Amino acid sequence: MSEAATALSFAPGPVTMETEPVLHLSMQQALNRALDEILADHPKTVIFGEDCGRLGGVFRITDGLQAKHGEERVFDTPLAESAILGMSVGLAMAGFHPIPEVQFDGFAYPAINQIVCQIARMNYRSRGTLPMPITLRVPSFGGIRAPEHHGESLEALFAHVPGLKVVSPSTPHDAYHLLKYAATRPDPVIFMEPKSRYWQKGPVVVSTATPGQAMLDAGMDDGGSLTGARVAREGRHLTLVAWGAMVARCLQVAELAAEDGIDVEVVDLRWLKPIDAEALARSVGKTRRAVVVHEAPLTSGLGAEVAQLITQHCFQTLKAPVERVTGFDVPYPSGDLEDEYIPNIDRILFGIQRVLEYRRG
Amino acid sequence: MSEAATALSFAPGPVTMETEPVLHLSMQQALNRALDEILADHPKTVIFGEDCGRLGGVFRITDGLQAKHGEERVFDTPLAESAILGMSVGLAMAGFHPIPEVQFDGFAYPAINQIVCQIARMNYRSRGTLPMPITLRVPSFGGIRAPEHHGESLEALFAHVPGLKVVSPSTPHDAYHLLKYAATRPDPVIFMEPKSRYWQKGPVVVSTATPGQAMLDAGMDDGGSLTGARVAREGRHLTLVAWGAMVARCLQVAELAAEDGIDVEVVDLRWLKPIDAEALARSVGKTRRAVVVHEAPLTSGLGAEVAQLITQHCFQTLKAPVERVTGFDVPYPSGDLEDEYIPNIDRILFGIQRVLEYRRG
Amino acid sequence: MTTKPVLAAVDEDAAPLTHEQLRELYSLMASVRRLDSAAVAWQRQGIIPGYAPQLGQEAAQVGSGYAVDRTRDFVFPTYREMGVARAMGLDMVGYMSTHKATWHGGMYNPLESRFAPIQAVVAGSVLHAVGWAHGQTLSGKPDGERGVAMTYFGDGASSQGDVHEAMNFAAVMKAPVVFFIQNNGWAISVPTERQVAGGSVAARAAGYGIPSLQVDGNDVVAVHEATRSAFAHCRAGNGPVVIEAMTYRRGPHSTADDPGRYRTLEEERLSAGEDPLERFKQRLLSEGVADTAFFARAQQQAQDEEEAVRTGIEALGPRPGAEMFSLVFQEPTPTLQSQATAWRKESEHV
Amino acid sequence: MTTKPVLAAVDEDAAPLTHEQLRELYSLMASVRRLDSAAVAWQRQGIIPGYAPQLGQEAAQVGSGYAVDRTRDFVFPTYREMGVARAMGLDMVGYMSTHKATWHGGMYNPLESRFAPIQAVVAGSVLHAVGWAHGQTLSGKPDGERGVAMTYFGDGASSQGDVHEAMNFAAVMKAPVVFFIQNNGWAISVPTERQVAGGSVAARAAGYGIPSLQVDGNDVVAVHEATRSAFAHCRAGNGPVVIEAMTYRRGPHSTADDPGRYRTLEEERLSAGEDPLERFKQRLLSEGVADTAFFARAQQQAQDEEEAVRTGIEALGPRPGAEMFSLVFQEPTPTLQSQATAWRKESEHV
Ligand SMILES: Cc1ncc(C[n+]2csc(CCOP(=O)(O)OP(=O)(O)O)c2C)c(N)n1
Ligand SMILES: Cc1ncc(C[n+]2csc(CCOP(=O)(O)OP(=O)(O)O)c2C)c(N)n1
Ligand SMILES: [Mg+2]
Ligand SMILES: [Mg+2]
Repeated sequence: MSEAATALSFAPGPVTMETEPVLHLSMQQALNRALDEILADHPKTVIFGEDCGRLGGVFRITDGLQAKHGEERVFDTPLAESAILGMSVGLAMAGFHPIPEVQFDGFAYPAINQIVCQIARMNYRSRGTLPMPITLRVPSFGGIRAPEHHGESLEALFAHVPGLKVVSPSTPHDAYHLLKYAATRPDPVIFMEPKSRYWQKGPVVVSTATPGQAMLDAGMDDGGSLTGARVAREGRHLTLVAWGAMVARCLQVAELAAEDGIDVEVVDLRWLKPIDAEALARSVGKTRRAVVVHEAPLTSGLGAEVAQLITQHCFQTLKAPVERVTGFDVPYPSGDLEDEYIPNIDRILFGIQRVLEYRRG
Repeated sequence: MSEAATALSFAPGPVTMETEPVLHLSMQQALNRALDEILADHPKTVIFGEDCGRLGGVFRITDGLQAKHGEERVFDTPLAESAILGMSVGLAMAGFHPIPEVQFDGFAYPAINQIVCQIARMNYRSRGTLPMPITLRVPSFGGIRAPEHHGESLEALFAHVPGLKVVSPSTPHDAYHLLKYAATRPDPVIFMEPKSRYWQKGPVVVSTATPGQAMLDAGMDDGGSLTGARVAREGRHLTLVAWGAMVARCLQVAELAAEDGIDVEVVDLRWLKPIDAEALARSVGKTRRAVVVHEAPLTSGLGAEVAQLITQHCFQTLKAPVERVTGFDVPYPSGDLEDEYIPNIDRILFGIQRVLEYRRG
Repeated sequence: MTTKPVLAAVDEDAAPLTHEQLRELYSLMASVRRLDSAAVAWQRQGIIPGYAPQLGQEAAQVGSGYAVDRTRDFVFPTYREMGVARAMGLDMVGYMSTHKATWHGGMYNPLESRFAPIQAVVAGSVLHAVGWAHGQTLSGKPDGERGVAMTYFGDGASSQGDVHEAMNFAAVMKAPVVFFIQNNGWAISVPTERQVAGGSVAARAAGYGIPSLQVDGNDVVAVHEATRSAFAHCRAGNGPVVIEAMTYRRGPHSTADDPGRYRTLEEERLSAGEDPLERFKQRLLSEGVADTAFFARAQQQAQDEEEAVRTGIEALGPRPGAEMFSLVFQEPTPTLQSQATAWRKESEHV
Repeated sequence: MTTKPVLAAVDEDAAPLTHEQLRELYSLMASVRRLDSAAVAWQRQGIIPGYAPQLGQEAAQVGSGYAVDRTRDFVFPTYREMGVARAMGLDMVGYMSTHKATWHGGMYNPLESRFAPIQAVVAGSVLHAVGWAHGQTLSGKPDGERGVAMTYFGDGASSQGDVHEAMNFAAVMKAPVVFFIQNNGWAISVPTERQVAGGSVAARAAGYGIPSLQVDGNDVVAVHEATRSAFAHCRAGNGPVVIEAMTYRRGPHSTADDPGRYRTLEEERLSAGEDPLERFKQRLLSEGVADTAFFARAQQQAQDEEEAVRTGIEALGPRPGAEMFSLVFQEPTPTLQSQATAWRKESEHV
């Protein structure tokens, strides 16, 4: 996977995709548009979940899709997450490509049995005869001052489950292309949408063929444009690794650090399983220092995996142990305390400082 | 926490506890005896689950307890794990100390919603007014050539959940004392029993007061005898970190390595949350090399957390990146392939070799 | 709709409600209505970030909550039971603080209030009620002295597997539980007819051998009497009861919801039926139980109360961040303590 | 016990079973009985590590499995449905390989067999049946051509929340699903009366507006006719049906179980009732459908078949370790590929 390819395809904007139209969309609009195109292009796709149909979902991601594609393709279910995922298994066995939604991250827990024991294993159990082309959309992470269980980060759990793939976009452009890509794969993908980013707009290069897809379809390497991490900002002194809503925050931090002459590279991991270890090695091989940032609690979070992968690949050149700036080992708190819990700019800057000031004794 | 104290209290045998009787028990017997004593000493304790009563559990851990303590204290429930854990919450709110069982690791998944969203959070949600003194016993890990879902390792999942504590004994002695300790704590503990070790016998220093308990009761540090890791074998060249059934395997590996002049230290982590980072730092600070071994899949497994904690504490002295020898990122396979999946002696030896031969470039 | 009592032991000895009790029920409903409408306004004014109104469910909530004996019973709510809380005499600033985003479970003391923390997982607490109730049986108290657990959930929540497991467990163990369903016609945008196969949650009870009552949830007296019978049945050691109060969610699902996307105003008008508060008022007037002066006083009280609660809510500051760490465990862990220390250092440093 | 047909559309047009069909049913039951007893013996002999016998459930399994149309229907078993598999004509070496610990789901092709992989999570596949069945509706086939899903589970499994969610979903969506419960009196050591509140799983169906049949599960013809009616009901677009076949688990839960710990031989004798195989034999004899020569042939065939399956099972070697990696995904990941490479290197090196 070449650096050039990585740089090329996901830096959104007309420079890279001259012939494709560029729209200015929010992530909600980008996801909605992606689903609309998927439904149009793939007749076996069905979308369902709680309030996905008439209401268009509590976040309006499926807005208008039922009216346009009919009640058979886009429908409301009764209120039971285990059933939503369990029925996805049966639909997949019958040849459909289900795109179920759980309304909020915290309500994936009632469905964990079906996700872990069924969706993730059916292909294996059936020796490849019953693939599970299921894309589970999970509005994820915190930051919107919501009630309890509406701000959870389940990536470490999902990434640990054999048989699942896990992805989280950080921009409208990625949201559009990664969803189109995920929903047409033959394996189950957990699609974690950073709900605090639903409404921010950004450029989206829309295309009927998702970039990289053509290469993948031809059995070629896509250079990581769809399947790998993305360098969201180049830098020389230190790498910040993040995903979801933390990418935008890390980019802010990088701007602040630049004022102090610290040139921070920001890697948007995108795929949380499989993790693009090469991209991590490439970045930290250059910067020799890394901080990984996530909203989930520290202990046994995905940051440990990322840190260990970096250490494994860059042990010889690493100037300091990889730092983790994460949520604390506490239940996600109520709105008033949210800003204390989620890694804020200050805490990330402190983490950077610890790494930069680290001295071998 | 002093090294002396750690060495003292959990090296089983008459040397350390001269006045206490030493029995030769299997882990199954040790756990059964512990439960019997807990029921006798703590009138608010109740034990329940599928087949726990008349049958005494499929592993006979609760054998004879219903006959002795009555059907109100030890009872069978209908077949529903979410209900078993959900009713534990209500019993705890009513002042009981529930010790529920899920029959096998893989059947904890249907109860994850109640474990994560309720058991782990009720103390927090209620601002400390509704503690959850629940000890969930989970026969865990693989190695017994059982059907699907009967060989899972859920420690990474549990350890990531704020509000839970997680422990796994590796010897009959520890099983006895750790269960007695866990079951009398005011916080929820997931007690992971290595089912492949149920039938091996070992010395158990039985005592009405669990060692260290008196110190803890008096508000003193117990030196980690109950709450920390245990050095299962002292060594100078490299530290193997393990828990559950992998401890015995690592001790075997250490004997083999010793034949080649490699002196391996084996640390039995015991508590998987909170992790005894000091004990890890102490050991690897000395040996300067570490391999962590677990049965769970590699990616986002607890090995990543352990490796990152070691790297964080010992970065300056570490001679090689911490290695992980673990299960693969595949669903736990059927009996015939079990030995290929679980870290075997060869794979652990290869891991040791990689660390010992690591050269800075 | 009629109340269909199929209980083994209906509480026939119970005296009819006195005039004073009827007036108290009305006053409670009036308070609840006022506080509920106020909370919606507070959200618009930016005083609280969100709220889930119970408009139209006053009779179901007050009528049932009024049957609870706070010396021994325990209530397990979801997130829309403000009227139950008020009927049980909770500290309403403590209750409302959850909507201020002060603390997820609310700031009231659940143990003293006999009202479990507010619960955002639908059907999340139904099993807790079963465990708590079984604890009453295990505690060895005589039948008459044991507490009863009452769990509140909605038509939507009834689809969750936990509800089935709870009913089965309760029936097998003969646990003293009242399953109180408020069938308010909607689960966010999904109407009952596409949610509850067979049309009635109460009808499910028979399959477990549990007696059930389907009651007009907009008639506070009917609700109260049904609940009282259910409690008597439970206290007599006869096991659980299911009550389904048929009512209507007159407002949006929450202040973030836009019902216009899934139902018309005309549909609302037709389905909502009579306003439970107005209906009860007319009855009290026509039966001579209360006069206009009483209603004016009740209104004034409700208003005073609302103002007091608003003052309390406005005065609520954020909780100290240290509570994030200190309230996780009864016995804190070293890891968490060092995280708390690092947090304190970094926040003070800024 | 009597069959209580409460279906909206009983399959009245269906012709009664011919003599040949009756004899085929018997042959199937005899084969199943023989293979089942053999598997227990194989476990004792160390040929397979474990097995879950279906002794006594032959009528329930063969009678229902015989109603499946393999050109369009699909069956979702749990782990004790060997008799259904045999009645549906599965490759029995492939089926039995799960008990040899060759591959968890079995080595047969589930798609071609129309028999989903063996399932160790009780109630795990009940929802899959609902999804698959809803897929039939979505596929837009005319009523008569759409497939029916049949899901098998036990009295114990009926306590799981997923069963409730499945029945509710199926009824709301009118999905063509037959919920086939084998109520064999036990879930490991727990008898039905402490498992199934109300005493009957079929009785639960009414709560969802689903028609149900409780049938004598030891009468193969009754089971078959009930199943056939249920399929006709589903095919006609009338939605799901619940069938509860009342039978008895005559053997241990599995070869690792010791029923002596929770029931006496006397209790077994009293509760098990008549042996379904012997009972059917007597009926065929008395009705002149089959003679002793037929039974001798059936026995011989069963024996030959058993030997062939044993030979196949004994010949089954372990699967290549590489399958652990290659069968996880349709599109393998780089991480997994490098793990496979490392595994290969290390195992070859040894
Ligand atoms: C397990 C779970 N899934 C989804 C949600 C999101 N959600 C919140 S309220 C609601 C509808 C609940 O409807 P109902 O039970 O009828 O209660 P009502 O809102 O009418 O009081 C949903 C889907 C949730 N809170 N919990
Ligand atoms: C979800 C789940 N919990 C627990 C188990 C362990 N277990 C295996 S079989 C069984 C009893 C099942 O009883 P029933 O459903 O009546 O089926 P039967 O064994 O009688 O065929 C139990 C508890 C399991 N397999 N799955
Ligand atoms: Mg509702
Ligand atoms: Mg059974």
